[in-house]
Amino acid sequence: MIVAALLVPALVGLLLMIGRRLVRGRTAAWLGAGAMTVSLVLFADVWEGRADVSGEVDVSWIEPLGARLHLGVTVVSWPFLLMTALIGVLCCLWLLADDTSPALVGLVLVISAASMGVFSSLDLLLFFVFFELALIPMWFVIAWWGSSTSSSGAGAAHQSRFKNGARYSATRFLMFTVGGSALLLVGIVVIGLDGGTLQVLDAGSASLAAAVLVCLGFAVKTPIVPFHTWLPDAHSAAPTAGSVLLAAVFLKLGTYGLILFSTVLDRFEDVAPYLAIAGAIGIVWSALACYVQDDLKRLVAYSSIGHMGFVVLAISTQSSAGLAAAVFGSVAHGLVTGLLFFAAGSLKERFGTASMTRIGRGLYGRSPWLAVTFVLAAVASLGLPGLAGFWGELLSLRAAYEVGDVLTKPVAWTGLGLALVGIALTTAYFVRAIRLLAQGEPVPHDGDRDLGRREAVVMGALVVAIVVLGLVPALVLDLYEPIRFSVAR
Amino acid sequence: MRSVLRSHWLYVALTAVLALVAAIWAVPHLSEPGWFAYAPDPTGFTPPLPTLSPDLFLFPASAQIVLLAVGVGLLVQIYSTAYLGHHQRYRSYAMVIVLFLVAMIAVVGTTNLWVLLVGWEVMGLCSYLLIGHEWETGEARAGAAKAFLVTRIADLGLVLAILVIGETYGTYDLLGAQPLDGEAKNATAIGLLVLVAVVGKSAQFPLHSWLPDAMPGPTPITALIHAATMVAAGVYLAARMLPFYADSTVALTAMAVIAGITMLMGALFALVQTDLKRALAWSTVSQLALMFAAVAASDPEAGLDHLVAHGVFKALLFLGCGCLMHAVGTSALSAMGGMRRPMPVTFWTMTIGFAALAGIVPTAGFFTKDSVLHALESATEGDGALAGGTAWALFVVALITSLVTAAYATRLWLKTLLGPAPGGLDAHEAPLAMTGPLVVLAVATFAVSIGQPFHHGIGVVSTVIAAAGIGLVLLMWRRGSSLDWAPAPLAAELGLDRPFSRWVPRLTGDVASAVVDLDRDAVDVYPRGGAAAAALGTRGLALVQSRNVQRYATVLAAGVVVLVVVGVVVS
Amino acid sequence: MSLTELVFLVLAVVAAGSALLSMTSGQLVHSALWLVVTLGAVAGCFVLMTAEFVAWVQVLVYVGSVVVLVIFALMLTRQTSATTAEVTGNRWIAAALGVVAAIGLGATMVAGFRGEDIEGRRIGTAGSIGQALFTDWVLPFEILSGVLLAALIGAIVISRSGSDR
Amino acid sequence: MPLLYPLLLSSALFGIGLYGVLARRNAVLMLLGVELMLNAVNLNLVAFDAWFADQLHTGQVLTLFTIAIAAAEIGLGLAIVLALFRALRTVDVDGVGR
Repeated sequence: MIVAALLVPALVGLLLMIGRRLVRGRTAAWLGAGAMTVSLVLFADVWEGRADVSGEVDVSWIEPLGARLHLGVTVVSWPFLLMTALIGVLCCLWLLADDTSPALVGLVLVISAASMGVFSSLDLLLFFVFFELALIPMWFVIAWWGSSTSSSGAGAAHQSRFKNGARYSATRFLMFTVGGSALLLVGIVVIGLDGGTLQVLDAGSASLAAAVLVCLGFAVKTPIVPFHTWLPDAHSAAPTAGSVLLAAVFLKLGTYGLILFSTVLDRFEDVAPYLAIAGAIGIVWSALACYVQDDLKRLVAYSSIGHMGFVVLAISTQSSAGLAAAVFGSVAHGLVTGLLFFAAGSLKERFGTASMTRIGRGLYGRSPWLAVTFVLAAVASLGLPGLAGFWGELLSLRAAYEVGDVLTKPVAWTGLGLALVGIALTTAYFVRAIRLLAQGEPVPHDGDRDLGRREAVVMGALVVAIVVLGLVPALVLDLYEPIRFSVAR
Repeated sequence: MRSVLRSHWLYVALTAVLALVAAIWAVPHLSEPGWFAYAPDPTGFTPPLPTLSPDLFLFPASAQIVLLAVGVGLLVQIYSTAYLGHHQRYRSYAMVIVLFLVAMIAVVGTTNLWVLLVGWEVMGLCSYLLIGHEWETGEARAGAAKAFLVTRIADLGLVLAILVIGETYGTYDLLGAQPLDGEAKNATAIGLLVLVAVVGKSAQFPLHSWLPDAMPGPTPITALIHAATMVAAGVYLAARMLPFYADSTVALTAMAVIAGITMLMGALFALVQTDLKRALAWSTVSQLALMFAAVAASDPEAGLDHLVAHGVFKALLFLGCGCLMHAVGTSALSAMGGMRRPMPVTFWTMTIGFAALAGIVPTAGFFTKDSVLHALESATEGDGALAGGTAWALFVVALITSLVTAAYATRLWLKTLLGPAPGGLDAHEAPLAMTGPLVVLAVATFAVSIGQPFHHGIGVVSTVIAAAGIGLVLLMWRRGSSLDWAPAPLAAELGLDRPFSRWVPRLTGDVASAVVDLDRDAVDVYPRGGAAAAALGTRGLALVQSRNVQRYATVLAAGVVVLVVVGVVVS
Repeated sequence: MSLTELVFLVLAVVAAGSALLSMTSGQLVHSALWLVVTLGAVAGCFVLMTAEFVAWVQVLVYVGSVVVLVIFALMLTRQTSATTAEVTGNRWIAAALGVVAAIGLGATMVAGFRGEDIEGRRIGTAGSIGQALFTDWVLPFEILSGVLLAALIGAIVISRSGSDR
Repeated sequence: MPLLYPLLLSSALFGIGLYGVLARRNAVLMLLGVELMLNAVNLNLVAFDAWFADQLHTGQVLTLFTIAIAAAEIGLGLAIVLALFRALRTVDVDGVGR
């Protein structure tokens, strides 16, 4: 069942890429949405309960290395899988247009399938293979369908050497993440040698080097300050679907990886304090960076760093509340930031720019529903209770307050304090963004038009998901109630 | 037109249904005995993950507040059909009011701390949206942003307080988390954190400046949210949480000090305002401080009684202010005067409101303020958690505040309703939908006083003080004073707003710019350094890759020679 | 010191000296001619080491054909433009490498074979070599013929393909 | 006759040939350098053959083979040089790469 859920989107994606001249964009998008829906339904159906590994598939693969094709859905990965599949469906729906390139749909499908592969891998090498498989198509998505970012980005001088900014950003993204993956691979090798097995359920490593390498690798991916500078460039340059996938799914590869590997690494506790502090600093750092951004997509991208900071802080506590916080925070961030990027993408489609000053004020009056959606997404992102974004942050705070077994009180409470400052600053920059965009004397613009049906469906689905998760957090949290942190053991 | 009208009454009907349901639910609880006293139910000491189960539960005090909220809400909704019905964004406005009422009921009517928090923050969001209802104007935008930021940052205190409660008592349920006798743990921490939250929400010193700045919001909203209910919810929360920190002298003293500073400051600021709405806003700040003083004196019941009474008469005053603004088009005091003849209903109802504010028998304002003063006086005996000295200071400040309150109430009454009408003013009575709620509230101002306790000694003292304040102002007015006092420091509101309006934004902006620069120039050094190193390495390697066969051969030969030499030497 | 040794030393000096001249001469044709002298001297050395058949082959193949071929090639590839220096920039490195290689090899030889003598009993006549070649070495010999054939065809193909264009 | 004489001569020839291969710009002269090195090898083979008094004449037979292969090599090499010259009008080794 898992195999089918992974293969259907992957095969449809490959076929769309091969036969990109044979199908029209709209057909391709429908096909993609269908494939992702199949995958969503299958993953939803495969669930057998939180105590088991659901839908386990275990086939021998590379015997000499001890690597096996071992797939399965655990209590940690299930929410990630459902969120990824949902985002995949919505991305395909978003691409329902005549001018969509079928190859783009194909790439989206392949990326989604590879990411779901990461989430359902129970073999470290297989995890890595999927991890890399998700990376490369993203380069094409950003480089070929992206648009040049504003020149205020990092390395503007370097950028001029490239023909277009999107390719520069894409290459930057690739270099960073591949660098991280290289560290991760070495870490996996060390774990494999140390524990004698690559199976997540059996592996264990007492090596400090493995812990450091793996955490560094995921720190690039997540990203944790100071390895984050690729992210604003890549997110702002990518096309809308690409941004959404990057934010909603790609960053989760990092957080999920951290959760997964923290159960394997015995020396994670030595790294955890640094992770906690880096995550907490990231929350404040990114919030400050957001406060003066003009480009909306860059703002959302930076805000992602902050949310990931909460997740990393939670993971580093290694407590059950931390686990729930990490999973809930990741899933909620996927939905909320997905919505924000869809909204920013709609604005960019209309006005040709994501610059808030050039889009102009008074969107409440110019395109009310779009403005309301944006405000709702912003409010959810700043963690208003009752919306999905809140519970992850709250549980992170709680995990930090409780300190957990791994951290020391000074470290955890420093993280807590920084996180609180970050929440305050997050409110400040989103209020500023709402003030700059939604409110103010409207100046009519040619691009003014309210949500189309496609946009309304995609964003509406996310809004519903955000509100439902916000009002019934038990949907996810019940999975973790009595289970201790080391679920994968 | 008819459909528009119908759609207006649709929202009123919606609110009415909500109010009715809430009333059916709340009224039976009014007569139940007891204050926030319930049997402790200690459960396990690891708090569960948060859930949002409704856990509805009402105490008599909270039932009162539910009724106050839905009652004022319904009146405001009716009032708004006339006041804002023509507005193109009436629909969203009315819906947000309904949402606000639901949130308010959630805050008051639940024992689940998370539901309480959700309601608490949703109220803040509604306040933000409604202050910013006129988002075309810069004032409204700035006021909304400030209100939201200040309250939300203060709300972090509540989040932390809930976390601490969960850690301390092992549950996030207010009933389950009641401390056993004399076993309130972490009392000071919880108390101070709750204090941070309520100081923000109820606009107490030093986070007070957002409330006067919230006045660009529509006046009915000011009446509902920024006078009667939301800001008062801070008092409710402080009273509700009192069992958690009743033992903590630190928390109660901090609350008393804040209340003392705020009540006097608010009253003095109200005395010198030239704008009616802003004056009433400062008056609200001052009155809320009076309620906090009661809570700090360990008599939350008095505080909540005053909350209800204040909610009624302050809503009355703000709605009356809305009628005046409807008539003269501005809220500036200088544009008002001589309202008795053109606007009799507004005149008489507002007079009742001002009387209640000043604390004149037999309005509700008198009785509840009487209870508060009595509570403060009782606390001076020093057998509570509050030290005797602190209580004495607080009591004296409260008496002075009463004097100032009576004075500014009289001044506002004289300036807005009596006095010479400004030239060219063509005031006329507001429509029935607006005057109706005024009458209802005026009646309620008296009705609430039914059954209120009365304390002889304090009652006489406070009546004397109020009479003194009123008499003083009347005397000066008779003598021809313009009543426009504006000593520079008071008019500038002591510059207390400066940190929030200038320093913090500027500091944040500067730090943020620095961060962006650092992000570009400092953090990005290692990838760029890596790229430069790679380029350098490429250039070095390019030297070797000369496309010259002979050079390759030379290198090869040299390599062989070196290898042989090494081999020989090693062997 | 016997006469043989004396002659060998003279031949050795001639061979080494002419080789040096051949590799350093500025004139290309001179280089080829000095090479002839070297090869001839080496052939003389072969004779002195009782390998007369090899010596004749050396004279016939090398001096007779290879050098002629080289001279033809030199004449055919006479460059029209003024040639720059005949030696490349890394000649000092090359010289150093050559010296090191020679000294290294020489030192190894000295270390390994000092005091050994060639007795000169056996004579590598055409007969004895032929005997060896066609009995013990016949298979490599045949393979060698194949190699020569391949080289022949290859040379033809390479030099023809150029003129076709 | 001491064995060392031919061996030292061969070392010297080898060094000189190496120098030629590495230092001469002209491709033909590089080939000549290679020939010198091959001759050095030949000298060694013959010398050791004589020293060992080998019944199979291994050294001398191999020398013959070497000479044959050297002839083939120089033929091919010169053919390449000629083709190169026709294509590029130069036989300078360091000019070929540009």
